[in-house]
Amino acid sequence: MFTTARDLFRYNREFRAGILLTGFIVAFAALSFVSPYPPQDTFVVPPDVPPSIAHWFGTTSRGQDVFWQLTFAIRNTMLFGFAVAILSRLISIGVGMWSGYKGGFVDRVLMSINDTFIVIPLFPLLVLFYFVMRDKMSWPLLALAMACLGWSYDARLIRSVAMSLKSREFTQQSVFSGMRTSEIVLQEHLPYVLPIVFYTTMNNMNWSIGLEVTLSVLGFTNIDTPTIGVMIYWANQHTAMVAGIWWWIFFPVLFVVILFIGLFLLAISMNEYIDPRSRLARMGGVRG
Amino acid sequence: MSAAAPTSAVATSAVPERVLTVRDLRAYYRTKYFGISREVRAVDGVSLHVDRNEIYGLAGESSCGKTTLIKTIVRAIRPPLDVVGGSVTFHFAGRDRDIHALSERELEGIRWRHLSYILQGSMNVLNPVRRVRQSFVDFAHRHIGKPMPEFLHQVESHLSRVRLEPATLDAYPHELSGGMRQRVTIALATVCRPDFIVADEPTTALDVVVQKDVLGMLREVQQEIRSSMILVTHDIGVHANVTDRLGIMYAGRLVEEGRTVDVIRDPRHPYTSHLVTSLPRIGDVTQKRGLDGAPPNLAAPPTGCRFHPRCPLAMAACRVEHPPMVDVAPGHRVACWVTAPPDKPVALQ
Amino acid sequence: MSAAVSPLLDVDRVGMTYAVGGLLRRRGVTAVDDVSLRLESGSPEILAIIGESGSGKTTLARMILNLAKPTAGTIRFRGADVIAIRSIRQRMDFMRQVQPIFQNPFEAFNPLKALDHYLFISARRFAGARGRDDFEARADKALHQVGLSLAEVKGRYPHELSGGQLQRIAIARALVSSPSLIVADEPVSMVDASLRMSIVNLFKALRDELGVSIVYITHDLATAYYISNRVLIMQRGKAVESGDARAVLDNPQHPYSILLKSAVLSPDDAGRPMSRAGSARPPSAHSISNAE
Amino acid sequence: MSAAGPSQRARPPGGERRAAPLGGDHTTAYAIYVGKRLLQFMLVVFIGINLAFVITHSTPIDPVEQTVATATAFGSTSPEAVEMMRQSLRELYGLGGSPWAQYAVFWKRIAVGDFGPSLSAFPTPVSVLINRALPWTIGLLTVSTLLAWILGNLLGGLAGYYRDSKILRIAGIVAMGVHPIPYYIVAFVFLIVFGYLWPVLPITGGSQMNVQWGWNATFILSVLRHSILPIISLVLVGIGGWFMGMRSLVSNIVTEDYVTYAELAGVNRRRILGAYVMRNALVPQVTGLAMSLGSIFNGAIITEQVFGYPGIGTLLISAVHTGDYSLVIGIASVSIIAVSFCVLVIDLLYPLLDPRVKAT
Repeated sequence: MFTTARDLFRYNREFRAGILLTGFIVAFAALSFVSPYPPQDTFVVPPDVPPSIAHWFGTTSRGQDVFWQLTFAIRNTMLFGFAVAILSRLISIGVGMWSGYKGGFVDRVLMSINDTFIVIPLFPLLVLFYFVMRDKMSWPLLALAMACLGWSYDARLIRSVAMSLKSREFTQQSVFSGMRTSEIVLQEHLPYVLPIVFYTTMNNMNWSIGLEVTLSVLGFTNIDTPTIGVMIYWANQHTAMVAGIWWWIFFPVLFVVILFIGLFLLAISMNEYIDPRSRLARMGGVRG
Repeated sequence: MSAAAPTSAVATSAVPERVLTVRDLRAYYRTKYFGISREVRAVDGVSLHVDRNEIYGLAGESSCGKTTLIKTIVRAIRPPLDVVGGSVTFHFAGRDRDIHALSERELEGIRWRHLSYILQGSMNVLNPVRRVRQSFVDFAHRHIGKPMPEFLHQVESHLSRVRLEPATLDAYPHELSGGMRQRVTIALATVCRPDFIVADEPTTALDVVVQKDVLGMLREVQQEIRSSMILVTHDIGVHANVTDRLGIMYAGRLVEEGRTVDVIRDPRHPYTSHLVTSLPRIGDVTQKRGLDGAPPNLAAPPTGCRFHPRCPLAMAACRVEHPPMVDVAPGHRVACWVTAPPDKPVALQ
Repeated sequence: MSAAVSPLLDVDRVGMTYAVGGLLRRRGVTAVDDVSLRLESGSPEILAIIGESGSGKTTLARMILNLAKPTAGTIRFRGADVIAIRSIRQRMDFMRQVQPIFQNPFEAFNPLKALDHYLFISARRFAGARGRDDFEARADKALHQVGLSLAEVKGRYPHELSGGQLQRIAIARALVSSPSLIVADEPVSMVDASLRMSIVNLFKALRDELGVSIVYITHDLATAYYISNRVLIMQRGKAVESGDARAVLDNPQHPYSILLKSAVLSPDDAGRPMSRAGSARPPSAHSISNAE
Repeated sequence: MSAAGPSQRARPPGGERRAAPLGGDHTTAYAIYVGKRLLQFMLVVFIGINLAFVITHSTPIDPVEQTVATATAFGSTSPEAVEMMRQSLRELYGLGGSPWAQYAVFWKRIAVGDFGPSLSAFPTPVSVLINRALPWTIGLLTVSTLLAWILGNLLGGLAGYYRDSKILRIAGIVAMGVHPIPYYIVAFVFLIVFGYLWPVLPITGGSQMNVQWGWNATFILSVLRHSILPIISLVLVGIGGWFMGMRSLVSNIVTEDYVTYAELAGVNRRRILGAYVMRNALVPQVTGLAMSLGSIFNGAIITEQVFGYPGIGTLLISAVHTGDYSLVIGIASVSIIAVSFCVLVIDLLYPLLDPRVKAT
């Protein structure tokens, strides 16, 4: 596993750029553990100070240091995105593999349900969810709700990989070599499924972080724990733009954009692997 | 034992008109994957010619370079394929034209007017989302130039040559069977009555019964429009029934060439003789022998004659230098130090 | 039963009908219709099933290999009903004795795994091998039966070898469990002509020296004539003619068999005008040899 | 010529045509395809509305209590009035009676399209509010989606076919750079740029405040000016996805047999790009459009909110802030039905592009 990552890093441009960008954000988020100011406290520093030596990213109208506040915001946003992605993977891999391998009636039923979740617009439903939950809304609950709604697109991708694997001749050869189904899935098919799972996980993180930012900015989430969206929400509440405190909004937007592009580059770097033909070409398998 | 040269029923003109001349052609695949650059010598010095109204068969196994050769002949070059040397000259409308020297416009002018192509009868040779008529209009209308109704009428009468109804033009490719699709392709390739047709494994994807039927039609149409043709297939049986002359390719080079009946009845190159004798036939149960070893890796081909690692007659010279093509009988050439040494004088009939 | 010991394989009036079409337009397409064949256990033989694409020969092979359940008739292997196999143990027992060979050697091996991986697993599961050197010994023995050795194969990947070699390794893998029946679905159609005969001779050797019976599925009459004891010709799901290979193929009776034989393009036709009405032009004689 | 023996497929020799006459085969196949798509449409609406119902009725908080609490927060009102309000609210929200009764009421309302009066804009009914806002959203959605889809496919197709052109490569990098950024951030950046740094375009509202409604030139002109920013921001985000999808599709299709065959026939490259490559690449892109309409709809209503565009997005957010229960449910239901209807329309157009649609 490690060697493929090393190869990827050396030869795959998108992967290298993606790792660098995302790595930078993760390192920045890690700084939150050494932050001198606890995240919830306000008015610990003089408010509305533009970026300076003392406060690199300046301070907010609520007397918080933007730099350290941002470390917490990025960390929480990434954790949230990661949680939603992992939760939704369980459903999309389950549905995708089951309907891909089983085929027939199961496949038809699962896929028609799956297609409905693809078509249904999720934002109004999430807003409805917040509306009825109001202050009972907590981050884990929101993560669960988004995971239950955001798995369908990826399930279809995973299903197509599973279906093509099932019909490959080497799968039959493995069956007649005495391998049990679990062994076949783990040893023979996993190398083909992993790239698609990684690709969809990165995309799902982008999707869930995007939605989190949107909901938080509108105030539809628990606005006490700092996340990127919540920071922008408070900046809007204090009409930061009109008051000329541009840094309160500029740095969160900049960092989350870097995160999006980093995750996106990681996702498309997998494209070359989802199509086994190019992997064979890379292994020098080009027949004369 | 070469069959007595039958007197030809067709009055041959003094010198048969040579439509295609290929001289010492070289085309390599140059690829660079993760820092390792590889050069695969798919076509490494091939010379051949095809006369008017003659079908030249090209046989050889997988990765022997026959498909690359015809891609280079029709200039269907796409990286990583690269033409390294030699020339391909066609004789169209009275003028000799080196296809690799033509401009894009000139090339577009001769494609399908003088030079057409029949692809392997795979599933999607024709545009899957358009009706068959559209292919005829796109490929041939600009050359035939008549007003549309008249052009379509000519196409319909041409279709009847391959026993297809005019309604076939309204069908979508997925509605036709494999045999019908291949007959449409033949009609398409011959509607402009081109001087030269290249057929790449035209019947390999078809069943035996349909294959014989389609080959018969291909031969019929070819004779009617007196065009020359190169027919590429690994199936010696197809060559025996269709082609006039036959070239055997091995690892990027021609190893034997001559009239089909001579090459099959009296093979001189050890590889050809193995190929022909090892084929099972109905009614013959004598023990057949497989060739040991494997086709050479064209990225690092063996030195000298590339067949020497698998050749039962191999001797010292074979490992050092490529054997030249030598005439062993009228129109029958072989590249082998053992069976066709260049110094032995050949009695010219 | 009359025979002292039950037949190796008894396919009795087997049929397969697929349901095709969406919910509204369901119609059954019959792929195999009332086919019977029998292989005795005492005398190993090669039975060739000949037919064009769509004749149902591959569906029949899949049913014999218990990869598809027939919708009619029964299939018995050594007296036991193949369709009734349920438990893992029964299935493993069946697979130890009945092994498949696939058509496309390049597709039969996972391109991302080394070739010896399949040999070792078969050794472990079917030949009761324990420990690494036991696997290697068992694999080496099987590879020698096909003219190869473990040294040539160990650690190599499928794209490094030719079609012929890959097909030999596939046969070796099947031999690891010393099966009594091999079902080969068009095993040589993707292999180069020059290597084809070595594989076909290999099948003859399996029958003569190892006593393995082989169901050989093909559309190529010539190889069927060369190696099989008996043939069964199928057309659109039905068995139209069967019997001793030489007798049937030398002078077929059923019109379809006659048509199939006449459609075979043999190398010996060179020089003779094609048997079709449109006679081939006699080869153009060249007055002057064109020495190049 | 001796009649060709029965060919390999179950078909009479000679004519070798499929049994059903060509024309007949098409209409039945298409009718069945439409039937299946209608079934799918109903399934989507059924599951969507059920989701909305489950979310609203499984919450610990009772919306009636919440509304009563906000209403009685200012000043004291007599307990009977509070009880009477609670009673009428319960009936108004359709929360009276057993869950099954509520379920029936819920569906009846959607079927009739009447969600009761809106609380925040009492007594105007919810459906009136929605009908006033929906056209704005539909307009914005269709214009920006079509623009993004057409431009994205065109540029992506060209970039896939002419791989060495510099401009297309740069366009690709820009499109890919913007694509992952969510709608809200891009709209927000546009708001800041055109709001503060270079105030040239109107940054809020659907049209000039004082302009009189109606089909007169000034009104239409100001509507267009006001919609420029939302449309640009939506197009910029959407175009990347179509660009990359089309480029990878085209780079695969270019290696297909029917393209190489057309090139061998000397058909000129523009015709090959148009009739052979793009035409075949569009088929999956149409399915892609149908599948991504849900997320594009999300983007539209979010972008509306940033620019204060009077669509159902702004309506939804203000409804949440004012705690207007039936308006929120109304908008959620209408959104589901509207989007799935648009998807149905696209699905029905699909067979016109791809003749291979068979009743499988």
